[in-house]
Amino acid sequence: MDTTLSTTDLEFRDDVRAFFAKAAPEKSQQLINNPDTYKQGVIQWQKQLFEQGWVAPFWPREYGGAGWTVTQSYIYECERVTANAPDVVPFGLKMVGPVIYTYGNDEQKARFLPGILNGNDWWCQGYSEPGAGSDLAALKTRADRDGDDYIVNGSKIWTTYAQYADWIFCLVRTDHSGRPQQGISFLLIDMKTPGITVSPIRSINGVHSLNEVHFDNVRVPLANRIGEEGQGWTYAKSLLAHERTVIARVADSKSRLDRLRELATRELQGGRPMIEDEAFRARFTAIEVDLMALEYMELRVLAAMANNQSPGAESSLLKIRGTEIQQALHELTIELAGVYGGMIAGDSATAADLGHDFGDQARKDFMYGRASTIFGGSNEIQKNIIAKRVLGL
Amino acid sequence: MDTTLSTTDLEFRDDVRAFFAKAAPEKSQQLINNPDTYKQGVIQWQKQLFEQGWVAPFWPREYGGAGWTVTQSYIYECERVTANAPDVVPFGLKMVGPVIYTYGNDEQKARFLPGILNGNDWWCQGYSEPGAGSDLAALKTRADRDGDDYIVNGSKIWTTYAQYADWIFCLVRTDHSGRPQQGISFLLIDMKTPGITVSPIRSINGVHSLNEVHFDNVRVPLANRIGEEGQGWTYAKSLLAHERTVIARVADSKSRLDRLRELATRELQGGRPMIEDEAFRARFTAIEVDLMALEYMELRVLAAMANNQSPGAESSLLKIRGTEIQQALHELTIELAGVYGGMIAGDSATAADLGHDFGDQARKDFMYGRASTIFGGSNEIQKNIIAKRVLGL
Amino acid sequence: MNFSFTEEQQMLQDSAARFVGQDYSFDRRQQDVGRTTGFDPELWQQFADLGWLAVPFEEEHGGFGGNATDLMLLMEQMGKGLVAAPYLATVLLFGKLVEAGTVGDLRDDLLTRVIAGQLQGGVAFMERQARYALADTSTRASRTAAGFELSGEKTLVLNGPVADKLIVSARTGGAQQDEAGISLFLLDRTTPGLELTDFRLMDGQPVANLRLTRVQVTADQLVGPENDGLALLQRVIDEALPGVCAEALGLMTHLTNTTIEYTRARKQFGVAIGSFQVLQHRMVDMFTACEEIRSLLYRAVCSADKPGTAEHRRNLHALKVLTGRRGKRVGNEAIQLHGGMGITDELDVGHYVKHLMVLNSLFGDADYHQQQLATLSLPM
Amino acid sequence: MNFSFTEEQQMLQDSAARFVGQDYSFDRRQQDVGRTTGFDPELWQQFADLGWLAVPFEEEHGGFGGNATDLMLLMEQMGKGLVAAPYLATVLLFGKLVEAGTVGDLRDDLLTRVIAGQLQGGVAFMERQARYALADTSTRASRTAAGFELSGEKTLVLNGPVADKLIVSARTGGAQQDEAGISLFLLDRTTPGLELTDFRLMDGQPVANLRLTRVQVTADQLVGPENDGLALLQRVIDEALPGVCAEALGLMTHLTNTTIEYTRARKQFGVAIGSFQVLQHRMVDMFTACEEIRSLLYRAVCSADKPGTAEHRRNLHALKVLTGRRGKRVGNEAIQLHGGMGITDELDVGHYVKHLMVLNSLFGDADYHQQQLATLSLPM
Repeated sequence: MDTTLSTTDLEFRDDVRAFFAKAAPEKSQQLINNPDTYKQGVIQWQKQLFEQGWVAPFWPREYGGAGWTVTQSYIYECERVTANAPDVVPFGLKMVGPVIYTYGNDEQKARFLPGILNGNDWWCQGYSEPGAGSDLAALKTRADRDGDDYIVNGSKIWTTYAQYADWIFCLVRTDHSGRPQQGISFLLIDMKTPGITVSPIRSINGVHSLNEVHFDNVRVPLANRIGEEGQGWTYAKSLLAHERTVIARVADSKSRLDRLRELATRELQGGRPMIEDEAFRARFTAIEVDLMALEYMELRVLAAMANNQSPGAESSLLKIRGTEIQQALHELTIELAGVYGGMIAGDSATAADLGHDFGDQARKDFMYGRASTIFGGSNEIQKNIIAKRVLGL
Repeated sequence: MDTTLSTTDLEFRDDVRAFFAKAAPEKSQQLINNPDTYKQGVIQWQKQLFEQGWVAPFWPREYGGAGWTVTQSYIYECERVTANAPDVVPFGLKMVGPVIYTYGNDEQKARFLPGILNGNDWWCQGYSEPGAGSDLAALKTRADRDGDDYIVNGSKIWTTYAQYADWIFCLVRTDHSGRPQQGISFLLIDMKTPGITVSPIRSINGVHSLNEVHFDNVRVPLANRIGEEGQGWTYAKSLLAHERTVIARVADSKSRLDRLRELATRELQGGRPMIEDEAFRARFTAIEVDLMALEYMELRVLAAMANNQSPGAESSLLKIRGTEIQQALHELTIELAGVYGGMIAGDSATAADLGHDFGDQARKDFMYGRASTIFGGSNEIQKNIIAKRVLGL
Repeated sequence: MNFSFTEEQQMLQDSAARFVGQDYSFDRRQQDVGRTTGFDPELWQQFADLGWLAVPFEEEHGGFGGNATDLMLLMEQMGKGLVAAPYLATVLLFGKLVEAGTVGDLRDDLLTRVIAGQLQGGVAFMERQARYALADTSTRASRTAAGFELSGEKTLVLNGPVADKLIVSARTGGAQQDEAGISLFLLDRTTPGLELTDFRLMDGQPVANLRLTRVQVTADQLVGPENDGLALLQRVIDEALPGVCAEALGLMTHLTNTTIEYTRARKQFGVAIGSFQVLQHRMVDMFTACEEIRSLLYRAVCSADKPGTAEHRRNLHALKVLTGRRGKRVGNEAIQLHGGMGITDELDVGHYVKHLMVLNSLFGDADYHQQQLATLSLPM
Repeated sequence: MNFSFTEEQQMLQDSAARFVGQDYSFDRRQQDVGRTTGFDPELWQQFADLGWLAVPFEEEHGGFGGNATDLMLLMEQMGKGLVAAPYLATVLLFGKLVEAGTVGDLRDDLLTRVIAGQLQGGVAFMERQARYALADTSTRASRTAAGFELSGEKTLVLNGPVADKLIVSARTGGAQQDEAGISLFLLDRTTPGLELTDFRLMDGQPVANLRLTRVQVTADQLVGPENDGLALLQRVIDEALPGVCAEALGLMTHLTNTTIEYTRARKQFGVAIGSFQVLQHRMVDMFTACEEIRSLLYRAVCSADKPGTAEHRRNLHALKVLTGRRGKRVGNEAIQLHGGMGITDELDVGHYVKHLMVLNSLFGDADYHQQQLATLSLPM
């Protein structure tokens, strides 16, 4: 039992720091912060990571992975957040990529993996459907065989950044008999295919990142199906546990906590900095303690995964606590801003012009952050999973 | 909308104060605090109230009620707690009494009400059964007809102070066909009847107040059945709402909060009284706010009842919040006592001899207080009731 | 002990409920708040015609002579309907300050116009560095031959972009944190040296920051006594608080009801999600929260005839604490239980939540008021 | 990054788990705790034979040379079985203070007897007025020709009624709240002028209050340096804390498991109550709490090789905060979900809860440690 870094680990940390110093991630981050240049910033940063060989560290080496240990991944993530470097967009690299190299055929691997790695292909996820929500198995989008193609009809919803996507990976129903989890297949669909339309969904933070994607007689080659017909649910499920691990966002929350401390040293009330306010101190340290626990909970899961144990239902715990902590941080930040926490910095004036440099962002984070306990399988669903699979209830 | 006291109310308050000054309730309270003299203390106080005509203020005047308004009841309760006067034991006066005068026949009224009022008869409640808990309708104790009698067999559990009781009011099953709520009858049973045995249940606070009551071929005259055979569930239900209103115990919690404030002025840490400790202040005021809300929630229900509206499911709210607040008070009190909160003042030494005058009592209150969210229909059941009856879910 | 309403109060409640229920759809609200003004001037005129703008003013000043109960009934309905209107800014803050702090023709003129719906007002009492500390005032009003010269910055003036008249707090004496030495001044929005920067809060309402550069005012522009403006301001805010919390209760009630309806209709795993026990209990908590707020609201309204007493202040603090705490929870739960739909701009839920959050931050949030309560309840 | 155990650690864990699972029923525990001593001396001898009493001592002192991980593994099992034994008092507090604060023959003699199970110890560091402030010490040790004279009162000495030897903190200098000026003294329980009042804590363990009336001690009874006893005491408490929290985790784990089992078996409304979603989610919260405590425990154990650093102190505070908070919740939920049975003395649940509550109050409760953490995390 120890977390002491080995000499190799310390050397690795130096490498990471050197890379971030050279790569100047803050330039990409600035582009990403502006919705108009978001996509450009993401791709620019991904290409730099790709050239460094670090874009998909968890992938097997043969497909372009970095072969990092759990400790190295942890070091990278800590350094990334310290350097204020962007995280990669998960849809290609963390979601569909592993499905393709695990369940796809050689042709599919050759065709899709390079574009995922080098950032040329932007992917989005087509799981949820209007009316199905967290009940994924209830999906209705259908793919009917027609020669060497499927004809896809239906709608997907809550599709993040579908407006930028080149490809979408979809769960579709190819068989209507049997239990709901059966008869689902996993398709890769070119977003340029005729019959696909994307409608934006405006979120309560005022930003457009979510979409509804409609399929109207969309023709998809059988060759774009991953694995067996009717086995899509199995493939997707193996992915969900990983997705939930991603969702804990420990390093990001640590960085937010540090930022919150700093904000509290300069946000005043009655002439005293809010860091001296006892209510603030109590709420801050309560989150801090929770986050300290989450960090080691994540490390324990990662260590287990490194020993080839599946993250399994433990990942649901990470998702629940991780998102709860994120929301607590959002809440404390927006409340630290007082009435300014409700401000909208419009086009005419920047936040700083209006006298407050974090209220507007705190509002956006708080509002969009409400989604974290809903998407990726709502936290209620996660608790159902743990009750059933871990506690045997 | 106002809560200003009228001249009549102010006069009433003076009367109550005068009564308490004369009646010296602290003498009875001292007897009550000692388990060995508990029963004596309760009866002594009840007889004083009875002589004053205030033992059953809510009863209709014709049966011995005082005809108080809601405001007067509220005033009485506030003054009672201020005077540290005991509350009456509810089983006779607040529970079975109203059932008897509402649903009983003239003979039953004449036979039972006087003993309830003057304190000669000690009653206990036979609702819960081993294995049934909050699912009252699942009760199994059976009463089979035999001529002019029922023969009762079965067991009741969690029977408070059955060891002192002269009578028990019971729900028993007189018919085994139909829905579980049907076929239940309401019987009054003399505890001296052959075949009744009482086994004590020791609670986690070390005190014996709960019991299991066993019925082995206990012969009960048909004349002791309230109302119709098979209608017992209806009678009991009408009673439960009142019971839950009683359970909120607002005045008692207000008094505990005051006491807690006083304790915190003299309990020190590092040379400073705990009343200056910010964590204590935050927890104290959080409870205070909740209690301020509960107090007016209760007044609103009482006012509605005074207008002949049934308390209905609102009483479930009072029960939930009232017991939660009680437990929060117990918790803060025991934690204020620090390690002393865990002490047991045994026979050899009193609490004060051991250097701490409230740790032992805090422990007892905390432990026994756990029961408040379980008994009287667990808080979970109360929420089910509200969801169904109020929210229509 | 009496929690019933007079016939007049019942009528006021009914008329407000009718307006919200029949004439004021969510679409209309969205349209209204989207205007430059943040509200529909015709609607404001309608409020004037209904007599609502007169509610809190004395009859001798042309008002309705309403008390805290009247205000509570009206504001709760405003909350239920998420009504976009500067009632708080123009009537409860500006109007009431005018009524209490000015005299004679000036008062009569201003109040007549407020009540007639012909004058919009705003009160500039917040400063950037003050957060919720009302006394923390750095804007200075220095004596001049003709009166005062004001310099400094005020922030987050509700209705600021629309207000014809503004009441500004500035320091005529004392140090920045002192309670004494604050005075209130009535300014025209067109006063030279007064510069406004407009923006919006997340609920869509327009606010403004003010920059005052050597603004010249005369002594008759003083509202209330010189150096003692804070007490006046505090009194007016205290009177407005139950109204603000009643509006919040209206919002919470709507959020609770709409969540119950949604979960009854929305099916998942083959059944209405409202049949899941976990969601049921959480909706019970939402309902309970509303009942608790209503109870504290009645409590504060019942002590409103004892303004400034420790009892009433405790009641106000408690009300603001619980409205803030429970409001936050009800808002978050409403979004969560609506699932993905809850975070769309299309549904009304998010908009109710955002207005609720703004209300709960005004005049001090829950943490702030809990600390204030502690100073009364736990004297050290 | 490595959260696995060595083979030796695995063996220690297995042997403790075997003991708890096979040889130590709840009935036996109740019998043991009911003795005058609060434990079974034969059992203590068995612990000595198993080598458990040697775990935290250096090999050169006849110990096992165990580290924080070893202690964690052993203590967690003790918690699971609700083992009644003065391990904390005699081994972790008294023994470790002896090891760190005495030298030569005295140390060798005392440790040999502790490890052999032939000596019981206790540490008297609490005082009535101190609550959790460790420095707050009014018991005085005045210089005499021969050494010191001790007068004052100490309270809540764990294992006090049984301890053959006691280590007592007293003030040799400084004011009552000063960190400096505290010294530790080794006393025989039969020392003249030392008077003990025995009582019990709610988990059944015997404790004693001490009254010292002009107790004469010689200079060689000093444990650790004169005037700097607090640092030594703090270090030993810091070393004990992960063990205490591991024991608490064992208790919490048992409470969680037994609740899950109970709700699976217990039927109401015709189904197992464990099928109700509300109860399921609450048991998930209990399980999550255990996982969180385990995570913080690993965290504190991993930094235990950096004692006294800000990092380790933060980890200890966080561990104590969350163990206190979540422990309270798990205990309350275990009782609640057991319904009426939960409040009977007959079931083990209440006894686990009571021991958990005692552990969580020792060395400062959650609120106290959260404030300590704040001084490190949020420097003002």
